[in-house]
Amino acid sequence: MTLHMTKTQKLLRIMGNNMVPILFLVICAFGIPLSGYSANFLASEIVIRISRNSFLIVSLLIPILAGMGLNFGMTLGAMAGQIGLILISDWGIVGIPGIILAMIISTPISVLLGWWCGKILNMARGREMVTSYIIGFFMNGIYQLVVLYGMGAVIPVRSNALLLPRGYGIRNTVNLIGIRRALDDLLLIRLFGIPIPLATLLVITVLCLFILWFKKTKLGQDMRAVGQDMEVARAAGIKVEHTRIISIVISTVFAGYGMILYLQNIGTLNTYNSHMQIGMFSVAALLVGGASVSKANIRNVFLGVILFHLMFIISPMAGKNLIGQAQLGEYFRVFVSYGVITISLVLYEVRKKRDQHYVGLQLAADQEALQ
Amino acid sequence: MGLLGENGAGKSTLMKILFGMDEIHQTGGYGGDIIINGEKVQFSSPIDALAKGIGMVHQEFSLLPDFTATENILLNREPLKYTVFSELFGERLNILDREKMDQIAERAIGRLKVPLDKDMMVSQMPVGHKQFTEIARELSKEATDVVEGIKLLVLDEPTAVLSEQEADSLLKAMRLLSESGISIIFISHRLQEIIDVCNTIMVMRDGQIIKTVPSQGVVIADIARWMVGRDVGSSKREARGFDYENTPVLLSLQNLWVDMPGEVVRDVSLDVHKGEILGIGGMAGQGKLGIPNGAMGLFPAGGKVIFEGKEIALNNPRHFLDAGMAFVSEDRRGVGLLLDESLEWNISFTAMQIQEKYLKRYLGGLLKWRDQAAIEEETESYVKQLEIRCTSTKQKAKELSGGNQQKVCLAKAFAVGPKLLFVSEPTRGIDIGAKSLVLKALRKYNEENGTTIVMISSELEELRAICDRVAIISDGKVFGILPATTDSAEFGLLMIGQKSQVLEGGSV
Amino acid sequence: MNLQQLTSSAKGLVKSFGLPRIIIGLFLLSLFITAPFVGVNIGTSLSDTFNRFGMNAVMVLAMVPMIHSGCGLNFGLPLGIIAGLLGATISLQVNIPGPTSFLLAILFATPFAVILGWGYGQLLNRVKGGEMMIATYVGFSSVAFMCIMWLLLPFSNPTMVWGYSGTGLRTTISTEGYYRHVLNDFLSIQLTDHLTIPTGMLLFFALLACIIWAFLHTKTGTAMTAVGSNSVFARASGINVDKIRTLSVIMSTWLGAIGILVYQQSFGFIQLYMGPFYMALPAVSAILIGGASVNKASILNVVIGTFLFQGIVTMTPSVMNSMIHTDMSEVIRIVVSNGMILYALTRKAEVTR
Amino acid sequence: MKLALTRTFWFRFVAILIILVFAVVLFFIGKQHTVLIDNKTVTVGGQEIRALQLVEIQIDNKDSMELAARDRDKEDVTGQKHSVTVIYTDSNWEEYTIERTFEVPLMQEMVLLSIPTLVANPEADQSLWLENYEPPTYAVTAADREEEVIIDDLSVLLTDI
Repeated sequence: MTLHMTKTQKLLRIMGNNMVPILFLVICAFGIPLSGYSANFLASEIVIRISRNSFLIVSLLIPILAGMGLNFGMTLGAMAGQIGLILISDWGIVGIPGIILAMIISTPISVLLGWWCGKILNMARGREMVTSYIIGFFMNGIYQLVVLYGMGAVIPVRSNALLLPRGYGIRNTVNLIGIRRALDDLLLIRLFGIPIPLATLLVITVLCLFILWFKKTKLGQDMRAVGQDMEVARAAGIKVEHTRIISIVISTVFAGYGMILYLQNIGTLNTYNSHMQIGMFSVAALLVGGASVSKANIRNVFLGVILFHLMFIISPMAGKNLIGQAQLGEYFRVFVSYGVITISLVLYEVRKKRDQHYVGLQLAADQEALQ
Repeated sequence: MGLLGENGAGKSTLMKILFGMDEIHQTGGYGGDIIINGEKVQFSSPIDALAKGIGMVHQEFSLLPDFTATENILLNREPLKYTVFSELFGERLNILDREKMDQIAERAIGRLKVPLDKDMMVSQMPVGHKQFTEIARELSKEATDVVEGIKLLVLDEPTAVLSEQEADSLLKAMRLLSESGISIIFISHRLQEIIDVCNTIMVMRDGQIIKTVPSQGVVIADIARWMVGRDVGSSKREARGFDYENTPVLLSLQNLWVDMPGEVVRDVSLDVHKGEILGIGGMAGQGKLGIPNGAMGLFPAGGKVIFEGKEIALNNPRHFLDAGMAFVSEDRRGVGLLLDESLEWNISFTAMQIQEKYLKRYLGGLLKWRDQAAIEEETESYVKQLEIRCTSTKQKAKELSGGNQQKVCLAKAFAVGPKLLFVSEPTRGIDIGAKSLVLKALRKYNEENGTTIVMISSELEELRAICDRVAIISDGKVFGILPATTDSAEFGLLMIGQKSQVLEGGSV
Repeated sequence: MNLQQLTSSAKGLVKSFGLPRIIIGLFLLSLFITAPFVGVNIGTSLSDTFNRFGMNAVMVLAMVPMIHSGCGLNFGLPLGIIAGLLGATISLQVNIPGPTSFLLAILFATPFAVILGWGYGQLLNRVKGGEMMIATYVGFSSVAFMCIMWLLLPFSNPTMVWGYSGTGLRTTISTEGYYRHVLNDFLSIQLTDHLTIPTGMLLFFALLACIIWAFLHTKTGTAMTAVGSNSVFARASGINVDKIRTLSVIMSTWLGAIGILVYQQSFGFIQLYMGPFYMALPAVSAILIGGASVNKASILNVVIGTFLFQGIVTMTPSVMNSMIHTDMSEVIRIVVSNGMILYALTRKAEVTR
Repeated sequence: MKLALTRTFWFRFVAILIILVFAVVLFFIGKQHTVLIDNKTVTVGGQEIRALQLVEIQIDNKDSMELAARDRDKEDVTGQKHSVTVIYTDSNWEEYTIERTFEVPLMQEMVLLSIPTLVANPEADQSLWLENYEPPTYAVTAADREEEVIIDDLSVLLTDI
């Protein structure tokens, strides 16, 4: 069934499908000169952002593959990762071993949380996104219960540098001096004065390869099937619920690792806040890369990181030079991050509707042809 | 082997039994034996039916749009290449063996001898190719140690959605298969096909096998009679003379098209005379349901609807209702009722919204207050009139039985006091008692208030019982209009898309 | 036999009242019982509860119209709040002290609420099915957008703008001298020196509640309920579904605007910038605790829900503090409220046909 | 979920085992200790050992440091086994080099290495010149003031990521 569209309609459709990235290109095109940053500075910043964030964003891909939309529940993974980091910095494990150990600790926690999250999402079918979003908030409460009241009281944490003076609960900020940039500096080379953390990028590459490989596996195929039509998949004997849960688990675990890499680059853990906004920013970046709620690939991830963070870096400076208030730029980028998510969610829903009306349009066309 | 019969004759039920689908087990199971190759079998689920080498292609496709033909054919049965991860995470982490998949798909398609591109996305396929993909999937189920290769293939109305030439190539493919030793049960409404392709023909009606004959020398007329049942002229009903010359045309549909999924109306032109009861019949999926839904504006529609001489704008129920028409939908739970609300609401709502009944006005009509008393009164009267069985008028609609729900829907329509009433499948899924009551109510309403009624039903006999004329819809077009008194065999012919000589004489 | 009847009836009661609500209710009750033993004054805590009830009830009420018209939980409440903030700031800018400023605020807020609500409604009509997620982000992005606006808008009233720069609004603005406590103090009853009842505020809420209740009994209100209950049915009865939905969204937005004004007059401060950011969640969970579901809600739900929720929010810190000398109230609040929302989201999915 | 002793199960079992072992190993090699090197006059078993005038110390292969008398310095090391190299010249300008390896207890944050003791009896067991050191707690707590915890802080939305 092909409804003949005019050239302009086609063009508009293409524009519509890539609206968000185009929008961002425009913003950056205006912003860069305004900010007055040097190309070199921007380049090095971008490299840092890529090595810092892309792992987190990649962790969003698999649930999308399984048709569960954007997994705002990745916050759960982030929490697991943070718990791992808190523990190792209490034990005083440093450097690469520290990072790996943190990952090992985070894994079982992520798996459990992910499993639970997946179960809930299966119950709330059709509104996965908002549910996973609320799950994030809910778990944040539990996380605080554990970290703010459990640690030092129930879970043994001894280091005074971590504990609040009252003897239990972790401080607002934990200094991760032990593992700070441990991975980044492992293999740091300079290209035209731009420092490039090869080791981190290598890890990310491996992950991307894994994703590509994963799509080839039976599990990947099943997820694609489930993502397209649960009923058909079920009829074919695929364990739909189980598959969906697995996709969330994988995503959560990766989110945990991503969070650890992210924090080893930052160097300080914002105990009660780091994880909260990470989900939002990752999702925004992915969408900026041209992904939609139902379709996303690795290209989107990297395009997204570059465009989104370019905007992020330049906006305060641009704001300052424009109106003389850096704060304005900061608000602006928050606005943009949320705006982007809003826009792409709306576009997604609208497009879904449009495709449903496709048949009707065609029938109408036939009738016109007849008369 | 060709299997045919009217809708609800029990064809699909039989097939479901054969497949041991769970709805059979839920709804009281079945008696008798199924014997395959001499051995008695008892399937508890479709899976072990498949294991016995029985494949079925359902009417509605179960294909994934963004998968290629190959991927769909081998869905969840993909051959795998070993990877080391599978030891750790189970074999679902093995890689798909694309070459092997292609081979199997090619072989399966090859057996059909149809031009089906195995790498084409299903979403881009013409409907015929989708059909072939489905069949190919069944064929690709080859003998393994657990599963026997496909031996018996059931095709449930495969040609209903196909164009002529597509159908032809499908029939060819079927012959090939049967020659290659696969037995096929072929369910269809297109009798000619059945006669052409089948060796044996089995006709069902009211859950019984009426006839099982070899296809040689069978003529369509016979089959039609077997299907519809009653022999020529056996129908007995008080035909009320209705003279069309002196009664004005109340509603006329002109080149109406409706995009109602599964019930597409292509080009319908109809005149409805004042005070008559017009029946609209036809096979499922031919578009008869689309007509009222389109006219009402529940589905995107085009063409002309002229009521009492003035044209009614389409695609907005408001105009339809304001003009003084009402519609009792076939989809009771979806469209007909507010399941979570009381009977009062269900019955009074439409009238309240359209004609501002049951409202108290304050501040010079600025504030329109719901008049509970009036609503209860009205509801009570309808409950009595239609013998709706309910604990109280406050009862929620979802707690009623199907029959009573249908009555509520009628009451809702009556409350509007329409000049013309569309009633769609009024007796679907309700017990005999309720059936006759509903039909009586309709007839009574028509005779007392002179309301014109257009009744859509797939049960020919009930149409013939209460209508003055019956129009048969086929392939989204009016295929013929006959007085209800006409012999049912004629209708049978019309339904299955056969013009007959009598038609010219009979049509008004 | 008798016992069986008893248990069955008990089960029925639980079913009708909803298990989570009972649990929360009992929890609150136990808090009130334990309070005096750990040296917390019942009077103060009660009047706190009443006070917070009055402050938040209207915003909870703002959920009702959208739920009725099937637009789901109004996570987009911040939009309404922004309308309210605009009203408040403009009324302060006009700079007429005393109760009048409150009326002015409502007056100024209304057009914004209507316009924003209308646009918001149009948007939601285009995204039927995905409302809640989009509502959430509409709320967030509008808050972020207004952050920019608060900096740029040309307000000049010295009580509002930053002292040093002279431009850009402060993060918190005192309503002292304008409409601080205009409702609280109106006919407020001083029972004991601890227990005071903010009659005015409660009356104001009662008024609005009655208006909504009445509206739901009018023709349009009936239509709205029908749209929420089964939009196809409504459409088949000749109702313009989109129009009704838009109307409901406008109402919700307006109530949100009024809600924040009531909140401010009692709280004494106008919180700008990120202030409204998370205000939707407590309101949403409150009405859910009250027994509403994603597509059914009544005024009663609002009252019960707000009381339970605010009761817990007020009681837990004081009682907890004096019991185990740590303030876990924040955590409890987060868990309870979001847990409630989760419960509702999952439960709805089960009953959908 | 019943436990089936399938091939896969064993693979998983072994994998988990390996990971656990690996984790423990990481703990050993990743644990950070602080070695305090101290060049003070000390009295060991009644007899006084005088501090050296100037001494050059090198822990593992980190860059070496020079300590005058009564100096104290520290070095952060990871893992348990370490080597220390002491280079000093005695009164008649003769240069001596002592190289010893020592092992830090696993859960010990800080150890104190007394150079004079080590130089005095280079062959002695490490327990003689290496003692566990607990940092005085007041040093940390003194700096402390009660800090209140900000849980949902919206300013983080503005902070850099």
